[in-house]
Amino acid sequence: MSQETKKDKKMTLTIPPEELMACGHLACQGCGATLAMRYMLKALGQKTALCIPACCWAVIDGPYPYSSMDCPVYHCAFETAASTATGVKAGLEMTGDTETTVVAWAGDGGTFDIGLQALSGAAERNEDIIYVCYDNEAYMNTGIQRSSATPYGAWTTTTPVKHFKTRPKKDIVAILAAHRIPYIATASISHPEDFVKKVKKAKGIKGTRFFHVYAPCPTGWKSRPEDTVKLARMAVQNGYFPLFEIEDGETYTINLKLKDKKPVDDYIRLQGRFRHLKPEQIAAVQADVDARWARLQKLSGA
Amino acid sequence: MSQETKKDKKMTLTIPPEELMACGHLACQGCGATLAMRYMLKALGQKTALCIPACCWAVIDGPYPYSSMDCPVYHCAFETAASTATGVKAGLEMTGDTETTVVAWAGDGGTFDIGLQALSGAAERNEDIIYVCYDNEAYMNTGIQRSSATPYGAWTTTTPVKHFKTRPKKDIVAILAAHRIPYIATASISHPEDFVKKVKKAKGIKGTRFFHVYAPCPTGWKSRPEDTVKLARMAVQNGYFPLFEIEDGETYTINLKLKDKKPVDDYIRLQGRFRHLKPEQIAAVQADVDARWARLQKLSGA
Amino acid sequence: MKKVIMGNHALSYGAMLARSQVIAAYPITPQTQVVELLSEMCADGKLDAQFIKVESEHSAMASCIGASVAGARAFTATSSQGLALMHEMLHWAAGGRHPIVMGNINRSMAPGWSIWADQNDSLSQRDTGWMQFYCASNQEVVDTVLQAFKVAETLMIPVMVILDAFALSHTYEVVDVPEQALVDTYLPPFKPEIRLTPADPRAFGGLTGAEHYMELRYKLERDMEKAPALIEETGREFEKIFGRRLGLVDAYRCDDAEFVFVTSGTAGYTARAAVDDLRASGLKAGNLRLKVFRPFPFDKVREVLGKVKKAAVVDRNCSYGAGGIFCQEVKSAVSGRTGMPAVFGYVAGLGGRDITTDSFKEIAADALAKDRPEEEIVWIGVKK
Amino acid sequence: MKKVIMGNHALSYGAMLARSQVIAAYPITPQTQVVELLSEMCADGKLDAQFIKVESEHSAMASCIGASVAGARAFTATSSQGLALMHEMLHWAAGGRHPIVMGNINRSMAPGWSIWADQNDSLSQRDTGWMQFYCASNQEVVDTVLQAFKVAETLMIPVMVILDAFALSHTYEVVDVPEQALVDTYLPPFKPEIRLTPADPRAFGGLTGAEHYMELRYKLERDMEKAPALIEETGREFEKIFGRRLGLVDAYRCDDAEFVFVTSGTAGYTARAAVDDLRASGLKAGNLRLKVFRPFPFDKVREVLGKVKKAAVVDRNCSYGAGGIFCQEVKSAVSGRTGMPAVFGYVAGLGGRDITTDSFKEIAADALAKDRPEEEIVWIGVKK
Amino acid sequence: MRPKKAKKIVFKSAEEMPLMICSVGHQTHNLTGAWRNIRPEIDLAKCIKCGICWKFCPEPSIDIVDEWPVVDYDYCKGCGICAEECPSKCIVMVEERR
Amino acid sequence: MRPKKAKKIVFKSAEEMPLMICSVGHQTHNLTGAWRNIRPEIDLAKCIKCGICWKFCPEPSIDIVDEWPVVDYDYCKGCGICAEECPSKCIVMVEERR
Amino acid sequence: MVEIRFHGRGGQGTVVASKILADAIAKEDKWVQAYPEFGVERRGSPVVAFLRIDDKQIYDKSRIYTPDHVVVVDPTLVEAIDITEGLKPGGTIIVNSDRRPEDFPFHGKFKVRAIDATAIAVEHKLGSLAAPIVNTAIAGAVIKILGLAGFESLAAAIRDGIPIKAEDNVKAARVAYERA
Amino acid sequence: MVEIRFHGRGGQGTVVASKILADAIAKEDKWVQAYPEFGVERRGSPVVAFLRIDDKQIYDKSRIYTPDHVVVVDPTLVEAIDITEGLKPGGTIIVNSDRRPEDFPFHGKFKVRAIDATAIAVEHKLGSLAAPIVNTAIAGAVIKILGLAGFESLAAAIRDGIPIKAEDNVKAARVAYERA
Ligand SMILES: Cc1ncc(C[n+]2csc(CCOP(=O)(O)OP(=O)(O)O)c2C)c(N)n1
Ligand SMILES: Cc1ncc(C[n+]2csc(CCOP(=O)(O)OP(=O)(O)O)c2C)c(N)n1
Ligand code: SF4
Ligand code: SF4
Ligand code: SF4
Ligand code: SF4
Ligand code: SF4
Ligand code: SF4
Ligand SMILES: [Mg+2]
Ligand SMILES: [Mg+2]
Repeated sequence: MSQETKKDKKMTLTIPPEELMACGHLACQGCGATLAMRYMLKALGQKTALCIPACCWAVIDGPYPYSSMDCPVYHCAFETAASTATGVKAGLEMTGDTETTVVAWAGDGGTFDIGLQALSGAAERNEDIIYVCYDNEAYMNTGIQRSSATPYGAWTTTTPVKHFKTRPKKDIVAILAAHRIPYIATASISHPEDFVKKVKKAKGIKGTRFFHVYAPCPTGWKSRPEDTVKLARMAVQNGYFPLFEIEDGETYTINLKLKDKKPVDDYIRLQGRFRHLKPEQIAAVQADVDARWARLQKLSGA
Repeated sequence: MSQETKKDKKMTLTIPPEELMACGHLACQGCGATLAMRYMLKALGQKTALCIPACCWAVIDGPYPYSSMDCPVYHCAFETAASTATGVKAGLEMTGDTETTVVAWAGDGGTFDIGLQALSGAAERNEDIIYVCYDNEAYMNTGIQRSSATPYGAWTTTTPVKHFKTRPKKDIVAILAAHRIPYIATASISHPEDFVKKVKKAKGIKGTRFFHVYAPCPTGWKSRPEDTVKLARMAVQNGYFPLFEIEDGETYTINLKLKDKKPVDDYIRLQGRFRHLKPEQIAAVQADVDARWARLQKLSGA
Repeated sequence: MKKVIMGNHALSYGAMLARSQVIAAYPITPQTQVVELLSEMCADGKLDAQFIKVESEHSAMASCIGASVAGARAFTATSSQGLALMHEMLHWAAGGRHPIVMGNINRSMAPGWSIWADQNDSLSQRDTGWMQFYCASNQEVVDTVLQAFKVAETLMIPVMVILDAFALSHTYEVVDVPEQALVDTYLPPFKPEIRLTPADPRAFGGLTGAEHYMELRYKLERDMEKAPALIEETGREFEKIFGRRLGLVDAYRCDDAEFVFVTSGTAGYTARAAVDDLRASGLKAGNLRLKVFRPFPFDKVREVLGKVKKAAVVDRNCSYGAGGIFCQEVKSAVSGRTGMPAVFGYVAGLGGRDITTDSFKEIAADALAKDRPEEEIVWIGVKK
Repeated sequence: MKKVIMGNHALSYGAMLARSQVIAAYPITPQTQVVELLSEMCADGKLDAQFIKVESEHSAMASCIGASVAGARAFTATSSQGLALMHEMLHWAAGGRHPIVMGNINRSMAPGWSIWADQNDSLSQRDTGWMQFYCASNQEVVDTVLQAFKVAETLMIPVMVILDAFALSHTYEVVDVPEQALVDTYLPPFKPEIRLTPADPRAFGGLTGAEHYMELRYKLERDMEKAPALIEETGREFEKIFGRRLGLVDAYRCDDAEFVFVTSGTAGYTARAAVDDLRASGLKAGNLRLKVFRPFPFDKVREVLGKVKKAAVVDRNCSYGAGGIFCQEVKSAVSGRTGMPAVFGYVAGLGGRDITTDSFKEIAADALAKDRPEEEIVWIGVKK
Repeated sequence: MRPKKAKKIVFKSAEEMPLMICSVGHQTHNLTGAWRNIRPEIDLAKCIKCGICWKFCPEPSIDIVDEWPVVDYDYCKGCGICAEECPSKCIVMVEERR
Repeated sequence: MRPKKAKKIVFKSAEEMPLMICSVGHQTHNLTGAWRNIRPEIDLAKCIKCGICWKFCPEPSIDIVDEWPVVDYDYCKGCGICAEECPSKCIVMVEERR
Repeated sequence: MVEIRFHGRGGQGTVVASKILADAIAKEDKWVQAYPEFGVERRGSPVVAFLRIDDKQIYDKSRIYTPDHVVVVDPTLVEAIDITEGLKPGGTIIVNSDRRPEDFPFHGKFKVRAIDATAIAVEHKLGSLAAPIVNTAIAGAVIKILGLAGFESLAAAIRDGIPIKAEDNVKAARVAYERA
Repeated sequence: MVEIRFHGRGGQGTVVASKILADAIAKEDKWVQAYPEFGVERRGSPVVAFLRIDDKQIYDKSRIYTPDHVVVVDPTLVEAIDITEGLKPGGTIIVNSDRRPEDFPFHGKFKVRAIDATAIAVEHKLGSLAAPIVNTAIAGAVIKILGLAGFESLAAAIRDGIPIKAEDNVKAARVAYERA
């Protein structure tokens, strides 16, 4: 096709064009968490209120008196994403705004660890909020310390190579499923169309909705910035981070079936945080991934 | 059999005779939580260290400068059963005592709600403690307020009859199972032999072990003190509170199969907290019990 | 309309009459009746509010903060351990300028577990940026909650309304419960200039560098300094409508007094009884009850104590390693000024130990016997 | 052995040399390097301790308490929000008489988020029953951790070792790291009389009625009052072994001073530089740096200030509605005593705003221009 | 089990109290029998020594004396569980007459 | 999206700052292009307009101008994702020469 | 000022009795103050409640140590504890009992009045046989004996304060009022 | 007292450079104080670090506003910000650059010394081509130019402080030391 004819061809846009997250923000080069936010806001639109606890995103948004967002943001305390969002929702309703979607937007540390109790409480009460956990598998904002989302084998500054993390990653999705909330979904920044579709679906549901979003972090994973999307894609395709939904804590739907599930090796090797792993340890990772994938298929009746 | 011949007959004791919990304690008449403690200590023996957060048991043990226990007790802050126990275990080990079993002993509020995060953290790290939650389905020590363990339909002072609790009871066992800890078990004060057997088994396992113990509370349930054991038995037999174990978060074993599962009606009617329930609401309870029982059977491959 | 109610219910009535829109609270002895009655009021439709039955006090305050920034009037209540667990969020509510009103029942801090009265819980929050109003009767509790919302929302600073465990929380007294219509004339709806809404999208509380943080805190301090005058003014306004005066202090027979007790909470009422007895026995005694502790009523305290020879500050609290907290702050307030009395410090009534008229007589005797304080603090009624 | 290390690593070395047995901590800027280095020390076997990587600071302190009551030496470190989240457990550790040592990096409280230095976090804990030691150099940090354990375990009262964010935590300085062997002679193993063990089964902290609670708190206060002498004594002992003196205060050129700054933390060192300049320009200036704030060193402060005409207290903190906290307590300490100076209060350096020698000169100029304080507090370096 | 009827502890002064907030006495000093409204009476003639009453007593205030179940009325609170659970119905709850 | 190159905010005094701690300006004042070590250069000749570079830019600093992908170098941080993901390999990362 | 102490056991409604009385008396424009002893209440365990009455506002918030009168809701307590502790000379002791005043050890030292509130409660089916709820009957006797308020004030207070079985309780109170 | 300010970009090891220098200088029994500007550091974003050196203990803990010297680790910053801000008259500016001192605007006003640390880092394969790590080379040049310490002290400091590729870094430092 010649440049001439191409001139008239439109750009293919597979996700909404609106940008509610502006450039100029303070994320590192190639930050996956930033893409996650960009996609979610495209799906929800401007009538969205964000509650962001301490996490990289508390910095990314930009310092006082600035913001990168086109929607209101409350920067809340580390452990209070869910409880603050609950209050914001109640406050908006009592002042006549029943329309705005209230989103708690937290990292894995703020979700799996210090914010888990507030999240569990909100879920038990089925508060009418969307809770999004962008998972970069460690405390990045404070300089890469282990969280309970840090996977087996990973180096962090508090799990030095000699004492690398040996406990498995906490299964946050299973924990939320046990709360029988109306909607749970996993998502990956490598699959924006799937993410956007599910966020739009969630927007239409009342009650507590939870998203677990995979967001690679070049700084914390010691990976190359350009590999961010690739790593996320690999994790989806090798079953390390499968894409699925759970309705009412019962009904599992796998969004992306894996005909030929790839091995985890290349994925592992691209990340400096795993550099020290010996073959048998990588094999252990593979075994765990396979077991989790099998369990998921069983649950989804596949 | 005549009194004469009977004189020589020994008393049948189906649980260990040692009493590590003494009478004189401050529990109400017919307190189920008290029986739970009595049985657990019979199983663990004197080399046990108890960490008891705020809950009825903080009072039952007796006021300063007294105690009803024959083993050491640390009365800890409400939300810290698991974290205090973790510290006690580490402290004992570092001072040369590797033998003592450290037990976090908390109510449902201290476990399902305000203590959940510390418990989840300990479980994720697989701390070497036994965590026992005696469940009386509300905050009793403060005068019967709802907890996330309060079942659907129940009256409490914060869920008045006009606003009775409509959310289901939080599934704490499923949440712990998601942590893949080595051992989880449910138990009931109506089945001491089963409880003692499982505690002894747990004692032999390293890592985080969790017990969910059903402990009726006449004061909070508005039931007759003499019905405490009966109510617990009914709950086991009608599937409201089935007895089972989970190993490594995977392997489910039902300890008491229910051939003819009883309906929940009589169980409900014996409790003042459910007095207001209409037939269709009781039917809802029945449906939930049946669903949970079915799910459990599925999980246990029965 | 006159009712015989307990102090905890007085708090609930206050919150209801103020038309609280969001309540997020967690139960704790001796506060439970506050939330129980509020639950009922919501269930019965007497109060049109969302009651968030949170899983901890930390979340209770976080939810109140969220509700407040969204523009709703938020209320909660707690005590001791619960208040302590909120500590981080108390700093947050004040620093973020969220005019929440909270009832706190003064209960001593564990360990050992104690459900009985002392002020260490609320006074340990003296540096969090909250205003603190101490009450001495159930009537004062209802009235103070209404004034608290008015003051809080004017200055955008949260207020803690404080009452002693049991001596007030569980004590039934006659209370003239204000008419809703009159309350509505006194307390207008909460309408903050800036709030969290998509209509005016802003980020609240982002990373604040050294070039901005201090000015924001300076603004908080300056607004806090406006409170004393505002409290007196809204107190007079309250009197016009309801016939009961609310102010910074309650000075009883201080005008011609030579010896004055400085007190707070219910002990501040018992002290009045003691003053009458002492006067009967010929001592020109008086009682200065501090109704407001934050902001500290410097001028009032100096004004009253300026006419006195000796003052005995009675603290139902102790800052270990520094002494009674009211005493410390009173001493500081009169420090380096001429014409101020010798200030004697006494710690009494910790962990629910009773403070009786005899306690005050013992204190008076001790203070009158010495011409200047000998120890940092004297402990009253303790088995040494 | 001399090393160039950052303040956070000085804390880690102190904890290591003290042979801490249980560490439970949670990361927070600007404290993270403390736990990172300790993790490595445990991984490399340089330190034989259990490191509990808890899920929150509240749990960190709870785990330290559990470890301590079981008889182990427990250490943790945190900052600002993390310290605030511990608040309930701080009361617990002190009330329960658990001699934990904690490093706290002074960082201002959110909101807005600030990772920069001020003292509001630690000073908001002044009423929790913890001792508070403020450091001005990395050397002082290492040394103070060792003394802290000694003092804490003698009195069974926990100690907070405090350093400014970045100005100390992230600043590399030359530190003479003590020899382990010498440290062992100074600091014996922790062997409490009563501990939690099946060999001596006791219940700790049970429900404590009004007939007992106050006596238990009286004991805490009385033991706290033994600290000043003990700190001086263990400081001299430390000097014998290590050649460096540790004490309650650091009085610089105060003996013949007419004007004295009262300072703490790193500002207390910058003040020394300012004093030299002011002396050079003819003013008889001095600097009283408070090393220990809890227990409050009443006698030392009165002794030093008793010889002075004017004192300017510089607070890197503010108790909103009451003023600078050091100023308040210094005023209280000298209140009603003859021969004490006029005390001027200044708030400076909140949220990481720098405090320079010029700041001190501005303060001196202001104080010297007035013959008595006109406002409760004067704010320095703020764009009003 | 701890000795029954342990003695009450009275501290004459703060000095006498241990530094740690810990128990020095046994809760058995507290005779909870006084709380009782109704008392269990065991008809040993009907007793089959199954041990169930002993097993389910929450205090516990049923002792085994010479292989017979014996209620310790100093502590029995009169909850009625033993009577309810006794398979041979040989325990009756009768109103306290003091 | 917020206007690009928003102006810097300078408060002359505390009075000028709103009482609440809230944003009054846009982060787009911050030209993150300065952080860049390597710059993406798009060879439009090879471009098939799939929109993938635009989709995966984390800033986002690829705009669509007249239906062509255009890098905004004021903000592009040079992460290289666009080049990595471009299916027709028409984006190359070249070293910054300033 | 009149100060009264109540002795009872958890579950008998001792605290409610003092509260109902306060309510009734307040209806006659007096100042009142009613509060329980501040502790852990368990069914069957001894409980204490207090009541202060005055014509002017009551400022003393300390506990009552030397009551003018004592009300014993549960007769078994007479043996268990010293219910006369601190009682002012010439004070009245009102006991819920089927026995005669003379039968009590403290008779003579103090004015003793007995009222079989338990029987009255049972007659009116208040509470269970094992644990009858005697508070309203007691209240009826107390206002009569101590002349604290008119019966109608009490009846009103009961109707406000005790929603369930209000009328039976009023009846019980009246019977006690008459028999006392 | 000597005060030095460093300008660089996140990822270049500017802070490490100041720390290594402090270490080297301390080995010669001087008192030092090194600290980063206290902010959020991102790869590529401008960062600042400070170094104080004195013969006696350094008490001043405030930031450096009027440095004696300035070290520019990343030449692109010369256009981006005013790296001469507060620099004392006659102060030295050491720039990592392949250009000649005269090419810089502030040449003349201040002593300017250029050293192509990037080239040296690349030669020694330190960091990546896109982001070479120049800190040790810079350090080598700085101690030489400002005469802060002997090379061996620096070498020792590098060996203590930079475990990975220690010797390559020492080599890079030496080359810079010599070329400077
Ligand atoms: C109570 C409290 N403790 C600790 C911190 C310090 N802190 C801020 S962000 C953070 C890590 C956040 O990790 P995560 O939630 O995974 O988000 P990320 O930084 O990885 O994006 C920590 C520990 C805090 N702000 N508050
Ligand atoms: C931080 C804190 N909040 C609240 C309380 C008050 N409190 C003490 S026990 C309790 C309820 C305990 O309920 P649960 O854990 O179910 O035990 P139960 O009393 O039912 O035996 C509450 C709310 C407290 N002690 N600490
Ligand atoms: S550290 Fe990771 S998550 Fe945080 S901003 Fe940088 S790349 Fe994004
Ligand atoms: S309230 Fe319930 S759980 Fe608590 S002691 Fe009484 S019976 Fe036992
Ligand atoms: S339960 Fe009945 S039969 Fe069995 S031992 Fe007891 S009294 Fe005897
Ligand atoms: S009545 Fe209850 S307390 Fe008494 S012996 Fe029987 S079971 Fe035990
Ligand atoms: S990704 Fe490549 S082909 Fe697709 S639009 Fe961008 S430049 Fe064109
Ligand atoms: S290099 Fe990265 S930041 Fe720059 S345009 Fe491409 S994707 Fe966006
Ligand atoms: Mg993370
Ligand atoms: Mg419970």
